[in-house]
Amino acid sequence: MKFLGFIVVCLTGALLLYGTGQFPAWGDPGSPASTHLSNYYIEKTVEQTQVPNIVTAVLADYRGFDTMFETSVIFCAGLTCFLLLRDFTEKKERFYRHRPTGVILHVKDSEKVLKVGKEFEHIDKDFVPSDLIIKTVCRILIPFIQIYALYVVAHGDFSPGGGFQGGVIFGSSLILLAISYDLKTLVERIKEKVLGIFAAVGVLIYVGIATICMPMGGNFLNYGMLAPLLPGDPRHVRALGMLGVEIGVGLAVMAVMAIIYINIVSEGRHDEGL
Amino acid sequence: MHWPIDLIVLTFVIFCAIAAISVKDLLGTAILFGAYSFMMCLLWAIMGAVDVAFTEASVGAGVSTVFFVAAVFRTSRRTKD
Amino acid sequence: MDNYPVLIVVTPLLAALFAGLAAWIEERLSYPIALIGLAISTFSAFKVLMRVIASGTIQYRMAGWAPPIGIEYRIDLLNAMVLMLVSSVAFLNLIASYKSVEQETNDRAASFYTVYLLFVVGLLGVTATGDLFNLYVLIEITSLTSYAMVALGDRDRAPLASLNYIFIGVIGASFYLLGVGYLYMQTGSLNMADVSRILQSHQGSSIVLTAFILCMIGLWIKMAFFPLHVWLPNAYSYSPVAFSRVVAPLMTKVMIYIMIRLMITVFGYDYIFKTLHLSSAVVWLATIAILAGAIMALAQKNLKKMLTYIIICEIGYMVGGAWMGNQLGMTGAILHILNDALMTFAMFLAVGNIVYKIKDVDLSNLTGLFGKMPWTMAGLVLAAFSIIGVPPTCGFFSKWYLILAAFEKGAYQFAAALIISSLICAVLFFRVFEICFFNTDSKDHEHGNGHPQIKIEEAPVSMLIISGLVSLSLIVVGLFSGTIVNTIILPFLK
Amino acid sequence: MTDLLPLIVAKYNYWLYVILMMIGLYAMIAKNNLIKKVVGMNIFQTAIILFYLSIGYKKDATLPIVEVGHEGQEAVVRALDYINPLPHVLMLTAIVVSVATFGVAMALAVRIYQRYQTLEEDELRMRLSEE
Repeated sequence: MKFLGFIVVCLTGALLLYGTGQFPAWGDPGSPASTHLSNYYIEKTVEQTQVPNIVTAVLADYRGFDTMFETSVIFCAGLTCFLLLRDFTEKKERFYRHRPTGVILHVKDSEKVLKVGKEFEHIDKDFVPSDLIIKTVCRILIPFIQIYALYVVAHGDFSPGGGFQGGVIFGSSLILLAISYDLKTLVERIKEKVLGIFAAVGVLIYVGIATICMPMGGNFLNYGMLAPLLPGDPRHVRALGMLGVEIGVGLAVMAVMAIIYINIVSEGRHDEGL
Repeated sequence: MHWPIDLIVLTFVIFCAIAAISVKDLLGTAILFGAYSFMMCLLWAIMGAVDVAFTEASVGAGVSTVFFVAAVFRTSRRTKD
Repeated sequence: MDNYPVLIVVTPLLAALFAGLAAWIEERLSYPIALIGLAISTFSAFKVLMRVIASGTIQYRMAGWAPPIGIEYRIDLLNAMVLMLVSSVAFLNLIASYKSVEQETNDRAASFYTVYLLFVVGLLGVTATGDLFNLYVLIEITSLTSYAMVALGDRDRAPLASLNYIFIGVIGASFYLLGVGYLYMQTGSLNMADVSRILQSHQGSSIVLTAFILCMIGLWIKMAFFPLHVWLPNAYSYSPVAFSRVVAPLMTKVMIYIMIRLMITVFGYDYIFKTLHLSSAVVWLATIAILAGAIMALAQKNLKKMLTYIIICEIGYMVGGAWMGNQLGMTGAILHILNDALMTFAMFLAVGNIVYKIKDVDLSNLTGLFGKMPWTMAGLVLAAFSIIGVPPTCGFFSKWYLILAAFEKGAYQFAAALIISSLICAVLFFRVFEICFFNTDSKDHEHGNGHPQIKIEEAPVSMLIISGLVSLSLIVVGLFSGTIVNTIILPFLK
Repeated sequence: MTDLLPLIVAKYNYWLYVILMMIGLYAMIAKNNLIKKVVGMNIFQTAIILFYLSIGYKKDATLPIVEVGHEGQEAVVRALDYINPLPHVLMLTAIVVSVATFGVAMALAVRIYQRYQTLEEDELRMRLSEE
């Protein structure tokens, strides 16, 4: 296998090097890639869409159709992880900790579930007493991360960022909660059902905004047709359409990141994690 | 773009890539892989692709590494090569 | 202005999302939602096909931007035919799948339908699009959903088969993406028609040659062309039946459609056959693929696995036909996309019915099936005749075009391989029939006196009706193949 | 030699993308551990992203974010001043696809480990042939 791999790699490398020979000079402003389409985008974007960040404009408007399917890819990844790993069977082996004394109860092969409350708490198999410093720092940090994520989503039109990045950052704030406390804290705060619905609704917002344009008289995804539905300056309607779409992307990505993490780290049982 | 910076970062990228696939501990691979992604993100930021660099910083160096560590946590660190 | 072209793709996507929501709220709703989505999609595909036949190519601009700036759907006769094929096969399969999905995926049926619909969305989008990068994104949707589906199959072996499929699938898709990058570097555009126009003046460039090789290798990996086929048999035979029934006929055929699309629309006949002279080399490769597929099929002991190797053999036919470099060959290849999809579908429907009753389809378990499942076996026999190429069925006509093309070009080895592989298929299927027909259970022989009562245990009616319908369509399409060639394929190739 | 050096320096991004791509491909084909293969897959995909972004780079140009004044007054935008935004858009999509594939691959690895208690390919093959 190693030898075969080596030969395949060398052949590919040789092909690519052969192709590199006639590349245009590095960073040449006159190369075909930088003259044909890109000039149109650079010069017309602000005029046509009122969005200064050209990347966002091209992503969500000119090539919005790609981005719609990109969001579907993410949704599909979340769904796949759920389908592959989710295991609804309850584990027979459970661990409880008596809060006042710190005594740990190990329950084997029992259908009986102890009532968790003031006296007892559920714990993981490898119990580590939660670290006060980490907990406190994370508790302060998480809201700020989330606000930053919202900022990234909302400000995607003017600065680097957008729905996808914002969604990932929001999702990682949830993951941070799961790591610094424990997985159960996260699963109790945000139910699996909510995450699943968020993922579908996020993509649905995107496809829905795109579909509404058709009965309004335009082509699919043509945000310009949404003007009668939206308040404000009709010139900004494309920017508003993009914002709506980005919110959908952010919602879907946030939910999917959390779903993937929860399922991988607990092998689909949603009980204990990192 | 300043080419010495570019060259240094590129060298680091290749170093991290080779190290990530040859280290004999999967947790080490996870960390080196995160470093690789971060170096890549720096490189793209230098090249002016801020949006892509932003995404790579949050995805490649952030969430991917977490998924990786989670998967290693649920499987094993052992690797033969 | 009507929106039928985009409705073909968007309704299944919307249906997938609603089915995904329904999975959390009311699980029983997801099946009707999926059914409605695919029905609208099939109807739109039919409308589009009729309009394209009547008045030529349709262009649809996404978001209203003119082609090289935005993404466009450009639907000509070839697209329209493949779209109709994909949507109707997916729709019919969904009707037939209700029972077997319930049986195989127990409590996750709703999520199964969501993934299934997304897979169909990917295939439809790949077919309709006129943009090179959009094609990549949609290929990724189909791939990701098929990884998921494969992994849902056989509990023990499917995850490993799926992971290997991921590795090879990613290499294939990335090679294609890299090829698009090279094209973009040379032309600065991503729209197929625009790229093709600019490429006219760059025929000798090494960048274009590299792009061409990378795209073709990527697609060959995706379609499991012979030396690159290793992922296919395991992935297809371990996946759930409801899925293998739709992936086996459609996935490879759509990839072949993309190859033909790139050859004709993007790079152009002249570049491939006059500048590069690759034709005879690829026809030789296809010849080897046909023979290798047929011989490997002989060695299999499992019905499903045997069929997957026959698929590999059929891919050789189509690649060889497309690369023959003459009109007859291309006609044969395009007609074979339609015919092969239909006959593989008919075959897998019959196999699905058998799997529904008998879990394990090792050849030794199939004894006495003619008695137990007469209707299913009738469908199987028709499909098998079509794959072998017996005259009134459709398989015969496309093979006929391919052989004629081989003679016209002088590629006698290809014609010989075609005939040999047909003979091997005949041997294979008659072996299956023999097992199913003659070797009835030994218990019945021991009782011996008079006629042992064989209980008929057929699959559910919904599965039987679809299976019978598709099997009959093999003959209908065969009888009308002259019409199909004259109204769709020849005008397209002109 | 005097000609070669400027050539190498002028296109070093392209050379290095080829090297990264080869590293990734080699890891995917030749490595024995499944997770190592996934890492190789990711390196392979990022190498392609590097290639695309290298196409889009323009000398003496700035980030593709137009500086606009206040409402209504739009300055003239010169295409030469901004880096080509199209490859960035395409690669955002590619990154998303790669993270999706990565997640699914990791989930599958966990699933395989649950069943076979190993991630080494040769051991897996041995277990499969035993059964």
